[in-house]
Amino acid sequence: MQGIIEKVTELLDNGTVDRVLAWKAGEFSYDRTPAVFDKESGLYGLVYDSFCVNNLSKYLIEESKKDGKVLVLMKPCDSYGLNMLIKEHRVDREKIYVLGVPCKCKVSVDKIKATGLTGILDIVEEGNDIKVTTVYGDTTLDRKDVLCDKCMVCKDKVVVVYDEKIESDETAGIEKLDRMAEVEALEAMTPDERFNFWRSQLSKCIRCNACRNVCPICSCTKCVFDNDNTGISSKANVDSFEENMFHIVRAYHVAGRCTDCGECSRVCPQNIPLHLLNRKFIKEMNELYGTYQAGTDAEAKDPLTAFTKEDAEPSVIYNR
Amino acid sequence: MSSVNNEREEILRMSGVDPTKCMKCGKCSGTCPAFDAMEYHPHQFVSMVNKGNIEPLKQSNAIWQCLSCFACMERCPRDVKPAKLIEAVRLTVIREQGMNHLESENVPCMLDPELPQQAIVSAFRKYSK
Amino acid sequence: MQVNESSKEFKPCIVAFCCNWCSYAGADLAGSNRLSYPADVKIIRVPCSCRVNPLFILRAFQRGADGVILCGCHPGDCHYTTGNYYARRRMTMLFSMLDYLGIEKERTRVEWVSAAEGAKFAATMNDFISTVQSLGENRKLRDLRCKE
Amino acid sequence: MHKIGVFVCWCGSNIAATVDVKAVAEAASKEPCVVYATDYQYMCSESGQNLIIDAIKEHNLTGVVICSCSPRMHETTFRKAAQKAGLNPYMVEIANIREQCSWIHKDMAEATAKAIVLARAAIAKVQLNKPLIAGESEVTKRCLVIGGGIAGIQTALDVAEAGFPVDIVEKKPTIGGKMAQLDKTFPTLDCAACILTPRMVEAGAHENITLHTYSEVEEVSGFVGNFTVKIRKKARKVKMDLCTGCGLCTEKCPMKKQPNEFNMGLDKRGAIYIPFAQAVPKVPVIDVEACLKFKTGKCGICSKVCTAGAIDYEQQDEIIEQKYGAIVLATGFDQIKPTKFGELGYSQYPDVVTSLEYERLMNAAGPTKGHLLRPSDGKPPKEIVFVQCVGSRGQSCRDKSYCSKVCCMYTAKHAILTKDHYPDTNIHVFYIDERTPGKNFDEFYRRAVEQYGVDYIKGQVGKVYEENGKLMVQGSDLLANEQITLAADMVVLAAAIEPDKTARSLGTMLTASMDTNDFFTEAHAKLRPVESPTAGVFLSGMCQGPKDIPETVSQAGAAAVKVIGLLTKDKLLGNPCVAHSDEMLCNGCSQCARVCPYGAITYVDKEFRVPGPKRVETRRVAVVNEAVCQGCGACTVTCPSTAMDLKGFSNRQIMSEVDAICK
Repeated sequence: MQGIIEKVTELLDNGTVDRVLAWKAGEFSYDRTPAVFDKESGLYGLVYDSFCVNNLSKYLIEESKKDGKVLVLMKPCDSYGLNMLIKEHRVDREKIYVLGVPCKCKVSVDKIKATGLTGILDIVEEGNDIKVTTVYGDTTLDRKDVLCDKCMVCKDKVVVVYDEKIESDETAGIEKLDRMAEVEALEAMTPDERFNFWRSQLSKCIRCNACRNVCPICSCTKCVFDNDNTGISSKANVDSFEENMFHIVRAYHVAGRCTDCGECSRVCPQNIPLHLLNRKFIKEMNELYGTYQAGTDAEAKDPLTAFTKEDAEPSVIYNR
Repeated sequence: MSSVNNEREEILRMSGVDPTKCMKCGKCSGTCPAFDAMEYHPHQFVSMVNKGNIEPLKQSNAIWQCLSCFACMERCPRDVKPAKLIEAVRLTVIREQGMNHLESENVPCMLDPELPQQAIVSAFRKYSK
Repeated sequence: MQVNESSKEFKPCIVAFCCNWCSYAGADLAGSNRLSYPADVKIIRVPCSCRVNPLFILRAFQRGADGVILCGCHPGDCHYTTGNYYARRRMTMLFSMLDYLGIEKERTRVEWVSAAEGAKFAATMNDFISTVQSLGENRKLRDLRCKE
Repeated sequence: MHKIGVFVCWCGSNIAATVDVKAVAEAASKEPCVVYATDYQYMCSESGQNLIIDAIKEHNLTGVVICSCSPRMHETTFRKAAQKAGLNPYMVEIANIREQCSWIHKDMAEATAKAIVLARAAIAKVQLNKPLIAGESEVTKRCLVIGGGIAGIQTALDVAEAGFPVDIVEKKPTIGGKMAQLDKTFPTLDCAACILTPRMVEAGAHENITLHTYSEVEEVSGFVGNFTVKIRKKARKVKMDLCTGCGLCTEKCPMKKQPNEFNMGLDKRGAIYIPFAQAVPKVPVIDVEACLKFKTGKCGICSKVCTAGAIDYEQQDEIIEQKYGAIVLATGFDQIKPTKFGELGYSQYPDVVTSLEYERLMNAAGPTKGHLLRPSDGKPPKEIVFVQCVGSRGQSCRDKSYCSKVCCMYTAKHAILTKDHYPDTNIHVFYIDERTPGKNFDEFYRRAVEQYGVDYIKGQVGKVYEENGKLMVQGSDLLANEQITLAADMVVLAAAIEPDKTARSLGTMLTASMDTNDFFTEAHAKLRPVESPTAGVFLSGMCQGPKDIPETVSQAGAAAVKVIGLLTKDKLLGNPCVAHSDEMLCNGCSQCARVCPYGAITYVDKEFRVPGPKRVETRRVAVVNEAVCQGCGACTVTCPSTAMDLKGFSNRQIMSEVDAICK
């Protein structure tokens, strides 16, 4: 953290960058919200710790349109999203200074609350302990037990695109879960069970568009669902079909491009496991077209804009 | 008939060879240094296993005469790997006999500085299951 | 069972997307040869199988289609050289997703039918219809407002 | 508000016998926007068309739906009729109620109901149709042929004869290509030079043909009818206009130590050289890598002996720019050097040669003046072993997966020619399959066996090694189930052929697609074999796939006909059903360009006003080149924001059809 502040200060002072996109402390001590700092505002409030969950890459679309150069703190898993934005020309790489920062998996405040704690006043991280102060007293939780779901299946701890990076050998010391286990569990169900599962999940959707807005890939100038000329525009789910439609189309549009950053599920106020849709596509493409991780680089063709003459026929699906 | 087929499938599974890839050019047999000592030659292994005609191969001396030098594999333009097939037939025989003729712990005392490395590896291939 | 009895009577609504160069011509050939298949199939002409957006298929189901089939040139024969290769991947992914959501996967299909394969076109349609008939009416992915 | 007319055709009894046409017209008339609906016996007849024309005029129709036979049959007919009536031809939609309805259904009620649905779908679609105007582009009446071998020469001559100017770009100092290196040609055994050189001379002298030898294509832009090409004319250091081709300079050059490419390196040439006696143009070129003048600044003998004063050491590369309407790829092939086949000893033993080297050894103008002498000691070989399929038909990294096609025949040719000149030579041929599908081909091969007694051995060679001054060739004789070893004086390898190495970069420049072997892909394997998928680019000769001389020449002629057909047109009328990008929606993400098989999509940075006081924003947006786009629609599905849409088959149009059918 101190190293980061020093580096950022140095780059801001020597004029390499004009602004800094990072996180700042919010209303509560454990709230972290993306924020832009500049020379004028100073770095007051800039923070990087285990509560800085947000993927900052998407903010760069707007930030890189502005004059001057913006420094961004880039966690490993978010850097894949940045690579996709570079690949798709959604950001101006020239105007971005990427400072890679280490990540030892993020802590989920929701999970802390889910342990039953209420009246939380403060949460402090000390090594592997998460110390929670509540109006009822103090509790210490093991960090491993309250990590974000997406961190439990972390892809990698390597920042894939950066100008400079700060290393750390700290790890969360957890055993990673099988990323596809949840998808496989669903696949093992009967079609009717799956249908009921997804109906029960998707019917919760309130079309707040949080999943769309947080997604670094879902960055269309104008979304098809907001565009009256597409014939499928809709602002709210009128019936079950539209609930399905929105999420199928969204998953399809990011298929092959989704980096599996898990932000969609994290921000969903209705706790719909949206990442399971994206992951299904990832699993299927990996199995049928060879392993591919979107965002590893800014050049490779994604599976849906590529083909081989020997590709599987669509009938593989119904021959299963 | 079905057991013959099973044997064919088993040998193909063990060897990882797809005999249908063979274009019958004969380069394997043209290359083979043990050709004259083998009554069935590398290209015959490919076609006979493909046809399920495996018993004569199992009875043959050829499986023991093969040097497992892998020249046929190296040269095969279609990547068929005849040597792997021969080895798989040999292993089938060894497994049926249920015997290891060579234990690794007995090897050091048999070593002779003159012995080519390949012969040792080859001996392992032939005499242990 | 009531469902089984009525399945014979059940007239499914089938949308068939056919590429202009091969499959639409194949359908024409089926017609020229008087090879019949049920009238439940309605063909929409598209320039290439790669023109078919998954949206169209979802839309068809929304509006009450019971089955959707996409026909294109055989891989390697695409008029535009590569279109059906893209279509093949796209449809594989869409079908996989529909299956994952619990929609009967048999309601969707991709078949490669050349301009010379009139008989295959008719046979394919007959086969597809009987599959969809045995599944009955599509209820899972449908906007109930669209059909009275 | 549209005014739509619906015309239901009886097609005699073809439709009317199974479909109640009156009921269809009646039902159609109740559809929204339909102001006129009628039926008629034969809509495609002149009176039927007049009926349509009159109705368009009388009712001021803005859209027309014809319920008739397949659009593949009469869409053009009806579009033309609409145009006569002053309606945009793309405001016509066809409901196919014959092939896809009346002909396949027997029950009248069922067929009628389906016909009504099909009519409804067409009516729904036509309401979203927009008048389309096919783009026109000028055609530059000039053709570029890349490659000056027999393929390029033939195409150039045919196009030039039709009256169009043609430029040939050849990277070597002379045209002629591989055929010039051949001795005789199968199966007639006429001399390659005797039949080729007149063609070369003709091409060199033709008033419509410009030769750019020792030149390469540097850059290509534009599209069908309108290519702009930059050609680098490499400095020969010899002035073409002054040189008389006397050859004195090449004789006097002191640096005669360079491997002679034309003779496959089997003899030497000078630093200033003419590749071969019949070269066109017969102008020498200085190999600056080898020339003393360029290496040390001394010498200059060639300049001194040249009475014409043609030597110009200061000459620089020149870049010329030219516009073309059509481009023909005739980049040809090379024979692989079988150096990766260590077991065959090509790199090790001088008497193991490739067939092209053998060709030069047989040739009267070759390094041995036509006497068959082996390279190692210059003695005539008595035992020669030919090995076929070296590097062809394989799957390993050193092999080509395809059959090189010409080797069986030229090996038979070599065998026959050798036996003809030296009857006491013994010839053995190791073969896998003898492939002779061609006119008089098998007869030719049989002659080698029956008349000349060539020993054909079914099997492959495992290794070649030297013993007592002989090349020992160990291989299998599969029919005898034996391993045999032959003692040979020479071994000739029928090494695989491969496309010219420069083809790949040309392919990229021209967006002409290639297969995994770097052969150019044809627009359609069966129906458009001489066209590349990129409009205006044509294929001639080996660059498309292995072929022999007659095949090459016929393909070259076919390519020429396609070129002539294109250049004869003054203007190209595009297909207006092409992709179009809505720049307000485009994200500039490049996904569409990744799937476009034609390279029709480019991106530009464009300024847009955005909300806020005088703010502008630069965005990258896709632009479709309508002359290049063929309208497949691959891009439309890839575009997540539906900025990319296809005219004539728009998202909305197709969805309206879906809606109408599913109603």
